[in-house]
Amino acid sequence: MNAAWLTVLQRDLLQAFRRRSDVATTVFFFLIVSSLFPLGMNPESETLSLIAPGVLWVAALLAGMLSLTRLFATDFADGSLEQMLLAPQPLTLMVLAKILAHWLVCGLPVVLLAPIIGLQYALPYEALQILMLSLLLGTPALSLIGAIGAALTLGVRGSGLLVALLVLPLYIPVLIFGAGAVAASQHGMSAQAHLSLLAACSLLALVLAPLATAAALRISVE
Amino acid sequence: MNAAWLTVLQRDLLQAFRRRSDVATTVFFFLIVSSLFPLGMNPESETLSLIAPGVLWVAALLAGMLSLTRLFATDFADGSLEQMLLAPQPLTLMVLAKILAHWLVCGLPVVLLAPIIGLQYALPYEALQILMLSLLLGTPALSLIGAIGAALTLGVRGSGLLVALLVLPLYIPVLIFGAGAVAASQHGMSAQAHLSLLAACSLLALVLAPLATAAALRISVE
Amino acid sequence: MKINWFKYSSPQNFYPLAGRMVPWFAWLAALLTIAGLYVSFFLAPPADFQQKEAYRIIFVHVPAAWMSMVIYIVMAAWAGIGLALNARLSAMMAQALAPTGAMFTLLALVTGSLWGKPTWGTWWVWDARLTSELILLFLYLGFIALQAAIDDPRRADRAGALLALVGAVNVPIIYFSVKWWNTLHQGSSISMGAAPKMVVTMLTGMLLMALAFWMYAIAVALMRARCIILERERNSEWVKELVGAEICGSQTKTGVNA
Amino acid sequence: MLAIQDLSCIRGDHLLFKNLSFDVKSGSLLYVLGENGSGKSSLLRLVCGLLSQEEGAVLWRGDDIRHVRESYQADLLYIGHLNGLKDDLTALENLHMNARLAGEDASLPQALDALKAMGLGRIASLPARVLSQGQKRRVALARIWLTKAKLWVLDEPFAALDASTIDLLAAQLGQHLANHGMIILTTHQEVTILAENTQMLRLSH
Amino acid sequence: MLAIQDLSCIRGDHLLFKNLSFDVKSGSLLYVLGENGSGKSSLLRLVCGLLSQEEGAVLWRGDDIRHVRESYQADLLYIGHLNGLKDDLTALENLHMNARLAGEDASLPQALDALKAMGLGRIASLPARVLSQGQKRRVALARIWLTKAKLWVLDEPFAALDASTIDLLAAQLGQHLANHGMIILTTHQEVTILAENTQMLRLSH
Ligand code: HEM
Ligand SMILES: Nc1ncnc2c1ncn2[C@@H]1O[C@H](COP(=O)(O)OP(=O)(O)OP(=O)(O)O)[C@@H](O)[C@H]1O
Ligand SMILES: Nc1ncnc2c1ncn2[C@@H]1O[C@H](COP(=O)(O)OP(=O)(O)OP(=O)(O)O)[C@@H](O)[C@H]1O
Ligand SMILES: [Mg+2]
Ligand SMILES: [Mg+2]
Repeated sequence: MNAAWLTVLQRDLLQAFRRRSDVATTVFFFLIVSSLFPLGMNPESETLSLIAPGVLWVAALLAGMLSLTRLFATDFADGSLEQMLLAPQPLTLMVLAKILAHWLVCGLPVVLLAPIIGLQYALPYEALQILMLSLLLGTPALSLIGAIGAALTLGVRGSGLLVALLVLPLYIPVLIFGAGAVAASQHGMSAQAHLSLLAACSLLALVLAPLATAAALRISVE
Repeated sequence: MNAAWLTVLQRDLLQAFRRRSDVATTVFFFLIVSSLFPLGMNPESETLSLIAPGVLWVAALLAGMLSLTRLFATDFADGSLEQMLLAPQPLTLMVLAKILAHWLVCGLPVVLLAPIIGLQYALPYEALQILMLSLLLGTPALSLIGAIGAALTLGVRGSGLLVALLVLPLYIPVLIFGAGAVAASQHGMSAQAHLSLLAACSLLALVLAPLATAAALRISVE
Repeated sequence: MKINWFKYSSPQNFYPLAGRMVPWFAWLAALLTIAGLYVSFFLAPPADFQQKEAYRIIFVHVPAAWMSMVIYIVMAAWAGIGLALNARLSAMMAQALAPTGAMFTLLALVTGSLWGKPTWGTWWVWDARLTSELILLFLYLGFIALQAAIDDPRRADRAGALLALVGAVNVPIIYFSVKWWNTLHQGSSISMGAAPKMVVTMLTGMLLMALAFWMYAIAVALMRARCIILERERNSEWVKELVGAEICGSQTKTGVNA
Repeated sequence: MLAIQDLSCIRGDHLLFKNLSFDVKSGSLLYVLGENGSGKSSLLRLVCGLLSQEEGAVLWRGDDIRHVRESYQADLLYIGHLNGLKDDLTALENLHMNARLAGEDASLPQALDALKAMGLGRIASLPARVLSQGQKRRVALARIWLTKAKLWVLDEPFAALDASTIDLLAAQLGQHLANHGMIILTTHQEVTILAENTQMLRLSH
Repeated sequence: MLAIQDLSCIRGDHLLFKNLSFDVKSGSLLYVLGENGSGKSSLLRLVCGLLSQEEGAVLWRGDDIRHVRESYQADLLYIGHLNGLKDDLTALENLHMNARLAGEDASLPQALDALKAMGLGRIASLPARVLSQGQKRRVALARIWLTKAKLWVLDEPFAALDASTIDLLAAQLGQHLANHGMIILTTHQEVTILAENTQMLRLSH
């Protein structure tokens, strides 16, 4: 029971709970970005449902990134990161725990909320299902990849935007497969292929990202 | 010449200059975000120019916001904020200087770059002009409103939720008028009304935001 | 003859060696460019109906696009070696290559756009190759921005190397995802069987230009590496001696002609 | 000149002190002593007007400081637990900007002299990020060499400093008192400062 | 047990120390002394493996610490300049989580006892954000009551503490040494710690 990664998970969730605003900001951001488009244009339901997959996926991606930039920043500033590096247990596991906490706090709400927004865009029932499923499979990859960027830019000048610059290009496959899945199901095709690719991306990220992140963290505290 | 607000402006600009990459990063961030949307959908030029106003405005908002949330956070953490509060000169002016510096570093480059991205979205010439004008009028409001939020979230727990609820929705009018102006000019209508409203938003924010921000800062250092 | 390669893995020994190599590569680059331009402008078959002379842009565009990808791989390889073996010089090479890579990527994008206007009627379309080339540019810029943002050189090296490696894993994924996403771009024009007669001169032109770009990239990277070495080692004895000698105006044996 | 009248301070639901009254006159030094958490820093922040009191008033030349904020702050130098340095600016720039922010007319060479007086000549052009704990503190304290303020409020100025710097600082504080300045400070270390008039205020839970 | 061999450290383009060698044996205390910026903190971070050295090696029971990282870290307690507290968690939660993160089997009541031993019983359930400077430091140091580590590396543990807490801490450090522990610490204050074997290492620019 005394696993360091469990402690990390517990601590981050407790903090998020104490600080509720983080969750709220992510969710709000997602809502604002995705509801802006119908406001900004001539809202015909055909055009709307045409752009829906792209808009919803990009909104989810940006919402996650907004909070991701600070994933390790406070730990770094207050010295907790040093303590994590000195814990006699694998750093990769602790990193994974932090990413999991981030996903639970920022990714999951978006997954759950997406169908409601999807309704605004007149998405049919199946497409809504696929939307949720694709987000469920894809958002973990976003958190995982983002963690690498967050770790690399720790303590670096102007880190917020730099993370975005490093990470967004790497997000593109996830975005393409995710939005592709929804678009396929909208056109009555099978989303199977896209979803498998999405899952593959997440799995690959799950294997590699914690390692890369841990290495980056060691570099950053020097 | 020894005005505290000038010193604040100079200091913030110097900091930004030291991080040279900051300005460049804002610009590239804006570029990347606006390239993400086409990747999520079927990128035919008609659909693209339809969503262009929304996309470009959201990208601008985001580029501003990513850096804005931390406008006072480092000052607070390192004690500079206390020193600003104790300077024998009006706090509102210093706050305004900080906001101005932020806008110069993060807002202005976006305004200047927007037309290039607009080209990628196949926007016609007039729409490009209006896009730039609307961003020029609107981004100061984003910085000003965001500053209130940034000040309120400092250190105080729980209020963060409130900020998310109060400040983010204040962005919505700016976005609607901004994107609306571009959309209007795309459809051959006059963007006049939208632009005036946008300017009004900015003016109102210019008058009220520094006062509100200064008050919020005094509360948060207690 | 036996060469002690490890001798050259120290910046101090590499610096003069690079200095001697730069002119060779620079001359080669110049000669090959002249040859390549000659072939492409005078020997290559005249314009096809549609594209007029604009098609000759291919002789810059395609080699630039190739180089943009090759350089990323080389850069990631240097970075990886630097990270694994803690070799300073490898990291410096990676750093020296990045701007050249970004430059070729930009060149491919710009020439492509210039070409797109007469052929497709627009500067830009959201197609797979174009998009992945754009993303490649972002990857380069991210690498450069990260290194610029960190001022401890050792840390910058290692952080940059990690990023380059992560990017290298992602480049193929990005390439294929974008490819499946949408395809509008020209197919492979260099297939073995097709119209060999016409292809041969064009191919020579392109290959000559590609070789010229290679030489240019090597020459510039070596020059940049020399600057980086000087800056990094500015406090070491040998650099002080070298710079001192330069200031005195006495020709050093190594021939510092930067 | 500075008069504290019946001051009370409550943090959360904890009463730190009540009905505290004292005066600080020209040329006098006030030590605020007490255990960790007894409310020393809170008192200092109250005196500066950074915190607002539950009851009572802080008077500067007879006026409530909340009414004469700007003129009071022109006479005040506060250095708290935090150093107020920007990571990306050099030590020199930090000092110069902080002094100017506080309304001093310090020029860059003057700031450099102040740094040298603090023994920081060598690191003047290093970014604050790379400085050691004590060096950072010294950059923050170098403002003392540049200020024209009468009232200095210093929260543990000696923490993190090495012995020789402490002596240097103590001498400078003595100098200020000899010039009819006023100092309020907290410290957990024993440091001798020459003053014609030394008061002690001991807070306790 | 701990052996430092020929260690050199360069920060930026500044050589802090070169060819530094020393041993720390069971039951012995090593003071690292020196002016501000002489490289004490850097040395401590090198010993912990947080910084990587230019040259030389740090050996723990004969093995390079980079090769036996996990087992070394299980034997190590490092408390640096930073306290490692989360503003939103209570003092008790902070202590408990930090101890568990470091691999201790501390239960919540044990953590509370440790806080009480540090004289922090009253503020155990306050969020770290509102604590005073010294109280924060004491929460961080309370880990000493919970740890089973052999080697303690403490960077200015006495800064910001009041006199009675310093005595308390010094006694606990003496206790650890009596139990064959090892301590490396830096300080600018004069504090007496009972040890059968005390070494001094003075760094200078
Ligand atoms: C901004 C616009 C463009 C970009 C970024 C771009 C990018 C690229 C890239 C990356 C390649 C190398 C592909 C490979 O070797 O696998 C390439 C090759 C090529 N491009 Fe473009 N291109 C652009 C516009 C155009 C246009 C307008 C044309 C002509 C109509 C064109 C014709 C070609 C041809 C013929 C090749 C050689 C194909 C091959 O060797 O396989 N490109 N381009
Ligand atoms: N919200 C709160 N609820 C209860 N107590 C609080 C609250 N906020 C602050 N306190 C208490 O108020 C006191 C503030 O102390 P202050 O920082 O003034 O102490 P100090 O004398 O400067 O101590 P140190 O020597 O450690 O710097 C602490 O004891 C703290 O626990
Ligand atoms: N990039 C750099 N360039 C030049 N000098 C540097 C750089 N980074 C760190 N330094 C120097 O290295 C030293 C680091 O000192 P360190 O923090 O180890 O000192 P310390 O002995 O702990 O001091 P203190 O007593 O103030 O805590 C400082 O003198 C600092 O100026
Ligand atoms: Mg205090
Ligand atoms: Mg130190």
